[in-house]
Amino acid sequence: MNEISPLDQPVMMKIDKIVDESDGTKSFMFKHKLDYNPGQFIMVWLPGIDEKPFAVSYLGDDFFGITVLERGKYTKLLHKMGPGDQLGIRGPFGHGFSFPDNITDGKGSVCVIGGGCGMASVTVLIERLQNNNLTVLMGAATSTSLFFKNRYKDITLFTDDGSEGIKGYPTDILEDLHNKHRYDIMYTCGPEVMMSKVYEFCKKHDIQFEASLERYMKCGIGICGQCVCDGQMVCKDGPVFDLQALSNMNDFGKHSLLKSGKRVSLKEYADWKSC
Amino acid sequence: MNEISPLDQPVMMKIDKIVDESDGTKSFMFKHKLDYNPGQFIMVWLPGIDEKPFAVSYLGDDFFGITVLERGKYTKLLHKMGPGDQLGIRGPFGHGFSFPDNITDGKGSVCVIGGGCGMASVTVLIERLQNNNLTVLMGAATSTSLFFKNRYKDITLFTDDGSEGIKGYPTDILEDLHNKHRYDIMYTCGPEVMMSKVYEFCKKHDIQFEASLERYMKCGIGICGQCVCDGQMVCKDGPVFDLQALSNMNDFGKHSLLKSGKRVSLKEYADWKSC
Amino acid sequence: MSIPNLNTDLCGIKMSNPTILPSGFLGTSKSLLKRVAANGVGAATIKSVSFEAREGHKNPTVIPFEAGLLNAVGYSNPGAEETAREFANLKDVSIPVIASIIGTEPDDFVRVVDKLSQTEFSAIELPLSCPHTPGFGLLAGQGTPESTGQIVSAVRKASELPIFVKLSPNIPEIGNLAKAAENAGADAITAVNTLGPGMLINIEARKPILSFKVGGVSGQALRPVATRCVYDIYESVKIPIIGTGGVSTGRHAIEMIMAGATAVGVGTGIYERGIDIFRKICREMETWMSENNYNSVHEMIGIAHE
Amino acid sequence: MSIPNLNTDLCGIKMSNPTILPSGFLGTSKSLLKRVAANGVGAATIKSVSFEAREGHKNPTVIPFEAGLLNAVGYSNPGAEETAREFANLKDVSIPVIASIIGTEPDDFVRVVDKLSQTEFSAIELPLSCPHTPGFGLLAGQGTPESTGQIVSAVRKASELPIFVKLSPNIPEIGNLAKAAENAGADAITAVNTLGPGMLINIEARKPILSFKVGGVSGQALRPVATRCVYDIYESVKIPIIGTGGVSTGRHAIEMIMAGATAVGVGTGIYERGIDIFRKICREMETWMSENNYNSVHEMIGIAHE
Ligand SMILES: Cc1cc2nc3c(=O)[nH]c(=O)nc-3n(C[C@H](O)[C@H](O)[C@H](O)COP(=O)(O)OP(=O)(O)OC[C@H]3O[C@@H](n4cnc5c(N)ncnc54)[C@H](O)[C@@H]3O)c2cc1C
Ligand SMILES: Cc1cc2nc3c(=O)[nH]c(=O)nc-3n(C[C@H](O)[C@H](O)[C@H](O)COP(=O)(O)OP(=O)(O)OC[C@H]3O[C@@H](n4cnc5c(N)ncnc54)[C@H](O)[C@@H]3O)c2cc1C
Ligand SMILES: Cc1cc2nc3c(=O)[nH]c(=O)nc-3n(C[C@H](O)[C@H](O)[C@H](O)COP(=O)(O)O)c2cc1C
Ligand SMILES: Cc1cc2nc3c(=O)[nH]c(=O)nc-3n(C[C@H](O)[C@H](O)[C@H](O)COP(=O)(O)O)c2cc1C
Ligand code: FES
Ligand code: FES
Repeated sequence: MNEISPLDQPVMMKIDKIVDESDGTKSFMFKHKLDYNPGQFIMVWLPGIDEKPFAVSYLGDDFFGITVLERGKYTKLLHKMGPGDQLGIRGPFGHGFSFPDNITDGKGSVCVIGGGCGMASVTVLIERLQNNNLTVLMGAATSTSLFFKNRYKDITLFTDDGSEGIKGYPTDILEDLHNKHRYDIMYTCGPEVMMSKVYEFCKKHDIQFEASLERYMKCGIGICGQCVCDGQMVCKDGPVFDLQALSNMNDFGKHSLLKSGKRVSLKEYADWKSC
Repeated sequence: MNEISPLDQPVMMKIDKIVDESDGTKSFMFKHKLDYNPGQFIMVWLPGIDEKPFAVSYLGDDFFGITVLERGKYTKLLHKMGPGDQLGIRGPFGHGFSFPDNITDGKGSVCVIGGGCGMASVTVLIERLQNNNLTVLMGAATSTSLFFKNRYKDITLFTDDGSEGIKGYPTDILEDLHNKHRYDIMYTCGPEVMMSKVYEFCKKHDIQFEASLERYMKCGIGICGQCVCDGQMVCKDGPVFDLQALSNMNDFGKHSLLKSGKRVSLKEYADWKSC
Repeated sequence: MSIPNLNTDLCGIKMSNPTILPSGFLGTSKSLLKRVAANGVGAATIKSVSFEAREGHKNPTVIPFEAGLLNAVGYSNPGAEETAREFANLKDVSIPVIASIIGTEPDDFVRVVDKLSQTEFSAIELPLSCPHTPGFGLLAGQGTPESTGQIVSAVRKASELPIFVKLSPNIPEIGNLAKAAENAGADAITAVNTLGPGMLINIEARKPILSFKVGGVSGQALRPVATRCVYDIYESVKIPIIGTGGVSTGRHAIEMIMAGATAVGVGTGIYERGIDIFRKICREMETWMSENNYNSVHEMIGIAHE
Repeated sequence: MSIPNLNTDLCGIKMSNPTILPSGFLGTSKSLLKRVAANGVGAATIKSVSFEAREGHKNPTVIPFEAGLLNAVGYSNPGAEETAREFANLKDVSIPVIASIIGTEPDDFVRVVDKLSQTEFSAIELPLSCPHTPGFGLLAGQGTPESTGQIVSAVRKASELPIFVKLSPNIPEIGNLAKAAENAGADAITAVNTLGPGMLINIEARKPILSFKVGGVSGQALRPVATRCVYDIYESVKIPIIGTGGVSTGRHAIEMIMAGATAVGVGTGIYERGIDIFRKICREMETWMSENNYNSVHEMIGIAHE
């Protein structure tokens, strides 16, 4: 009889440590090995409450962590958990970032742009890119919502209100940076308006591009259709898509499905409380 | 999901050729590879009729065959099949003959004794033993029921009525043969009275011994208990047992279970029609 | 040897092969229907739609286990109006598309049918058999011959499309139920919905994993029961059967067809073998059929009864 | 850390651990009961016995499939008298042994009970739930609350031994049925018998593989449904439950216990992991329990309901 892979079903893991990353953002660390590629996600189960997707933001040989922004009911309850409490983890799922040959070689020039808690989805990626000529940009609404700012020496920070770093969006200075660094590829995760801008920029300058999308998910294994974005299952075909794939996705930057399956604008999607 | 091994369920195989071996005994040949150890058995399904265990009596890289004595309803129907007809095969099952080191080396002295259609269970074994000092004895009721007599150059034949070969039982001359060949091991398959005699002989002379038992079978996979012989499942723990195992089996040579599970004498068992 | 013909005629609906995407798998958007069509499916069913939008149960809603999937999605759907919008201009999708319609009262079904009247669905499926959503299917008593008859009659009056009635494998006398559906005017039987319900418990959490606690069993675990249901229904009714439950290979599909199915649903198989499972199954069927001298699917329907 | 205690008390029957050999597995002779006892089982059930001997169905009677076994053995057994002889002096077997008794009428059960009156069985199990033997179980309507009540009452009068009633997973309102058994005097519920029935067809032979065509499903395929049945029954009755269906690891056993089982049947698991599966499951339970700070089986019973 077939042995089910233990992580097809949630495996309860003790929270080893909790780190406050910023106002409303905490990281939860687990002393467990996880076979994870940057860009993939795991499903995190709060027994009796709900289960949601998260990127892995810390990864070592025998530990990993997730970084969670408190937003609605589910993340509020998650933020109430303490060390020793258990969460159910299944995954990782999906298809992460890919690496062109010159990036694997360490010879390429790369720009990584994280927006808001999308920054959590690119940290393991950033660590993999240390041998390349690397630019890291991070944007947030305001100073107190920036996090991981001390994790990387060369990180350029942006806030919408100018309370820290450069006032404005990371996308404002791409032209200048590209003139200087001649990027081979740009990777991004964050609000889809931001990612759309990077996409347009890369398309115009013929730069390779990969973005990690966020959609409401149910099965996480590519069968229910909840996370659809123009014929692609974000949970299985994504969450990372390249420029070519995104150019066929009309809903990218525009629409997402609510839990009922109703397709709405990203604005309406963001205002909806899922739990 | 688990792939079921194709031979856990019956696989329909075309009869390639049919060989008349003797009065009432035919071999059915299949052009199929079979991963088989001497002493194991396969279950042969006649769709809509019944399914019964048989030893493999011919084995090549890309073919195998079984040899069947016509006895009751099932074997009568089997004997009516022609080339091109299909039979359902599952298996092989069970635990076959084992080989002490000096036999594997080809340095040992071996005696193989087949009685009646039990001869079919030891042919593949005999072929494996060609490098050893080998004696093959075969007994049958009468000349016309002997088979495989031309298959091996050195075979000593016995008939109960003396119509061919030596009159009497193969067990009659074991003493003389052993004095000459100093056997390391004796293998046997045939009527259980005959096998019991060989067992007693080997016990007395401290010779290794293995016998292949026959019991009515249902599941063939060691769960239903139909083929029990003193706590051993003949289908799974056997059908081959060694001297040590047999010495703990009081039913050996004495009792067997009818299809209902009733434990009866081997005589009553032999008179019963199972199908 | 000529390539066998997989063309299938299901109640007058022309399909290039007998595989069907069952309701609840990927049928949330027209874009996904196109994607499964490109992967070789013969026809597709949309996610079941009720008159009002439903969020369904909380996550976890779908969990794999050793022998298939356990799910309690809870009929999430955007409601009839939104569904009519999403699935407008179905001609863009190159395959026949089946609307799956749910309700708690016969009238509810009719209201959904009315809302979808301007669409180009090829048939209507009525799943009267969900084992895990309060107010629907088995939990609303829709799995009795009387209730099935009433709902089918009501929808029969409201629509000219072929009506498929989807039955539960939990019903012992499934032949009688199929007969009741046929008598009330159903054009085909979809056999079967998920089994059970079942439960998986995480022993460290000491809790059922699904948020609804119990869910329907699909996949390999369901296959022998689904095949037997198809076999029984084939002996009870004359209308065609869509055999659904655990099919993931060409052999499984042929097994369903020999039991009596005209078409074959493939859902959980997508998880096992990927979205191109439809093409894989068709290839496997073609290979087997030509090795075994069958020219068409039609020749194999129900031949295990002979 | 001290080794957790697996001792189990089932209706006053003392078991060294909660695993039970269910009826139909290896329970054909005293010699095999000794063998399973030597492999660590807590208690064992004999193959179901009717008053008269029965040959059962023709072969094939048991066939593996991807998710378990399909069987239609058809209650072969040597009859009550022969059974009393085979299982005389049960003290030789170091574990409690349960007699499984079948019949078509309440009287038949009583006649078997009478024949076994001189034996040392620890309990009587009544499987009113076989899905594939004409004249018995579901095919004889024994799975209704009324019929279950009648049979249990009749046996209750004839014997002082604890009575276990074995139920079918096919019955939607399994809690009600368990309640009917409890009211009639049953001491425990065995949940469950095999599911379905199901069918496997060999497509080259164009025929169902089992000679009886259909058979009951056991093993992994059954497990989530069996766990849910135990969960439901636990909420309906006060008597203990023997959780049976697809258990093949210590985790599975603990899952059943948390759902509400006091003891756990392990049948098809023997095919998957060998006859020493009982010892393996006990070791796995001990390891898990000590890692998770449970000292006894008792502490875990039903805790998934909290
Ligand atoms: C592949 C993937 C990876 C993810 N990785 C992470 C991660 O690493 N860290 C993390 O914190 N979250 C991540 N998410 C999002 C996460 O799964 C939850 O959707 C999110 O935490 C919502 O929490 P909630 O249920 O408490 O809020 P909800 O109840 O769903 O929403 C409450 C409010 O929060 C706001 N909100 C909800 N979602 C978003 C959004 N995406 N952007 C902006 N505002 C929003 C809205 O104002 C909404 O009304 C990821 C999602 C996906 C699909
Ligand atoms: C492990 C194993 C290997 C086997 N290998 C072979 C094999 O290679 N070739 C083969 O022909 N058979 C073999 N058998 C026996 C075979 O499985 C059938 O039991 C046998 O062919 C009976 O055929 P039937 O059903 O037609 O007869 P039944 O209807 O069962 O019996 C009809 C009559 O045949 C006689 N009879 C039945 N069984 C025996 C017996 N064992 N010895 C003597 N007389 C008997 C009895 O007089 C009986 O009344 C094997 C059995 C086992 C368990
Ligand atoms: C996640 C999931 C969601 C489902 N949703 C529906 C549904 O909305 N309507 C319906 O009729 N059946 C639904 N089903 C049942 C399937 O359509 C199908 O009958 C069942 O899964 C058996 O087929 P399979 O084994 O090929 O998956 C769902 C099944 C699953 C696994
Ligand atoms: C080959 C076989 C024979 C069985 N015979 C009986 C029987 O005689 N009486 C009975 O009550 N249950 C019988 N059963 C059902 C089992 O006792 C058990 O309830 C079922 O197999 C589920 O448990 P499992 O998944 O651990 O095997 C049989 C099951 C199998 C597979
Ligand atoms: S969440 Fe189900 S398909 Fe992606
Ligand atoms: S035939 Fe079933 S145990 Fe041997």
